[in-house]
Amino acid sequence: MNIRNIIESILFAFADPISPKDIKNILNDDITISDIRKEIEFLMKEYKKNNRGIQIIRLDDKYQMCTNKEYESYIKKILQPKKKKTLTQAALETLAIIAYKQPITKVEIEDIRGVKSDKAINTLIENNLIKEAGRLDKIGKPILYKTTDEFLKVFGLQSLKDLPELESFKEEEKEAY
Amino acid sequence: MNIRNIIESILFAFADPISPKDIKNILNDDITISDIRKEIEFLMKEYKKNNRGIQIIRLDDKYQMCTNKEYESYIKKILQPKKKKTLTQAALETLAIIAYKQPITKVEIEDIRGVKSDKAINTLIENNLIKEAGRLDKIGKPILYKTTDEFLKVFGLQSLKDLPELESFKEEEKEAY
Amino acid sequence: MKYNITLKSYEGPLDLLYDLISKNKIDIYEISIAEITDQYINYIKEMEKMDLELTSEFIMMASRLVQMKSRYLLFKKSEEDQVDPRKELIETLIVYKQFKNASEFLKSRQNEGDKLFFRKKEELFEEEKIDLQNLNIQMLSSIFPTFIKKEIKKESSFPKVYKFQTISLEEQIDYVRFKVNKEGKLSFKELIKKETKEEIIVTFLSILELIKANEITVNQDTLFSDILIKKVE
Repeated sequence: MNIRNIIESILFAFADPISPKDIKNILNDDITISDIRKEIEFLMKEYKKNNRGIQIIRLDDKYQMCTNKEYESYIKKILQPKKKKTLTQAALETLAIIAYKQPITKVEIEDIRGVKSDKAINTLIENNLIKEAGRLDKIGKPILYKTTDEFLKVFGLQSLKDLPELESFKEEEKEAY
Repeated sequence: MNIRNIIESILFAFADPISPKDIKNILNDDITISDIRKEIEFLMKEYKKNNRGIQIIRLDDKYQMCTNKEYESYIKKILQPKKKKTLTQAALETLAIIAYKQPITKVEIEDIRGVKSDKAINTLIENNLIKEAGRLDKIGKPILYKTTDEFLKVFGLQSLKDLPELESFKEEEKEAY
Repeated sequence: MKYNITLKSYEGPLDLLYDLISKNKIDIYEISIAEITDQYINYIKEMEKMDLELTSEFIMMASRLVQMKSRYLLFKKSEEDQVDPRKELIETLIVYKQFKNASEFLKSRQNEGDKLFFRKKEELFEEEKIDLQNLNIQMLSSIFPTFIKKEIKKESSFPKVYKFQTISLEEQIDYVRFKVNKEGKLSFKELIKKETKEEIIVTFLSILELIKANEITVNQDTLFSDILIKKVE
């Protein structure tokens, strides 16, 4: 086991920007924050030197693993962007989840949807349908989202209590497994 | 630009199992499918050799990038633990039959188990462990079932060939596991 | 032979038979049809008493066993062209046992995949100028595939600890504007809810902004007395 490799796997799995401080909390080790930073910078350089398909970028004091920008044209081919004039299915799904489960973090939304939802969340914020509702006190201090008054207006609701009951479904879960 | 690095970035971004054939379509290049496979196998070995935080696993004829399982204990701290799936004995029996005898119809499964297996089959489909594999060309056109990539992933298998010989289960060795 | 099995539920008649055989440590090939039939029938009688679900499959197997038992009485091993009446059952049981063992193998590995963590797929889409006109609430409540509904019904899995965001100036301006429009006039104190230092400062700044925008006027009788806010008509 090697700290650098563990950090690499954390960056990969976390997928969002993460600070050396948060990584230290995960490692729970004698390693200092500045050593963690050094390890990440080492990885960054190594990826860059070999022009690897993956790169690590720095955002403020956080780090994130992402694809190498140079290969963007290929990536776009697999993840085909869709153009839409109304809210996409993705944005609507995300909005529905926030409406019913607010306040809720991005990670929770993504766990339900099974895909990264940054873009959908940004669209909803830009259109003033959702907003931040504080932060959760855990690693990464994730932002909580809730719907706005504008949301109520657009959907013709007086309050969140007016949201329709979710169509009931059979509770077969006990037998399901 | 280097094909291997582009493949690495595709594996990273795609995030689902992807076949060398699909990668070829993206690359749109003169490279052959078997060369793509070689490049991926090279990357696999390289990650493994250095015990990196990331690894590439093979699922049948597809590949997917994921974390090194050695670092599970760290990753668990940041990501929500996966919902433990505990399949019932009925579902496990049905799954074992499908795994070894695929493609297979419901009636054939029920002949082996001696009981109705609709519920077990549904559970397995809901959990994406089996799927339809066409229909048998006989009266009633019964559905054939086979296992999915997710099945391989959940049970830590590279391909169906990794399943122990069915013959080996003839022995009275329940304690072996 | 005495048997003593705790009344558990079986997946089916084969599961029960298999269990009876292994409990008695009998070689499948040497099943005593008479014994196993008695035990089987005793067992399903117990099941009936205990109100356990007794499906038609269990009952069918019972009659199959009884039939086999009577045929076995007439069966003579010496006569070569006679097929052992047990043969079919034995073969079925052997196949079943193989898969049952295979299912034990799968069971031992069913959390193998949990050790690996995968990334979630990125979602790429471009939205042009969005028209919010055609949205309605049915679109939201109907959008959930069943699995999402299940998720939503469940309680959120970790306790929520909130750190409340500081009140933003924009929000507070909206709030003051809303109150003034509604009441026509009101006092500063009526705008303060939690009486935190932060709230008071932000509210005061909001008032300054609204004065600047010529939306309200303010009056204060004496120093440190309450401020009266009026809407500019």
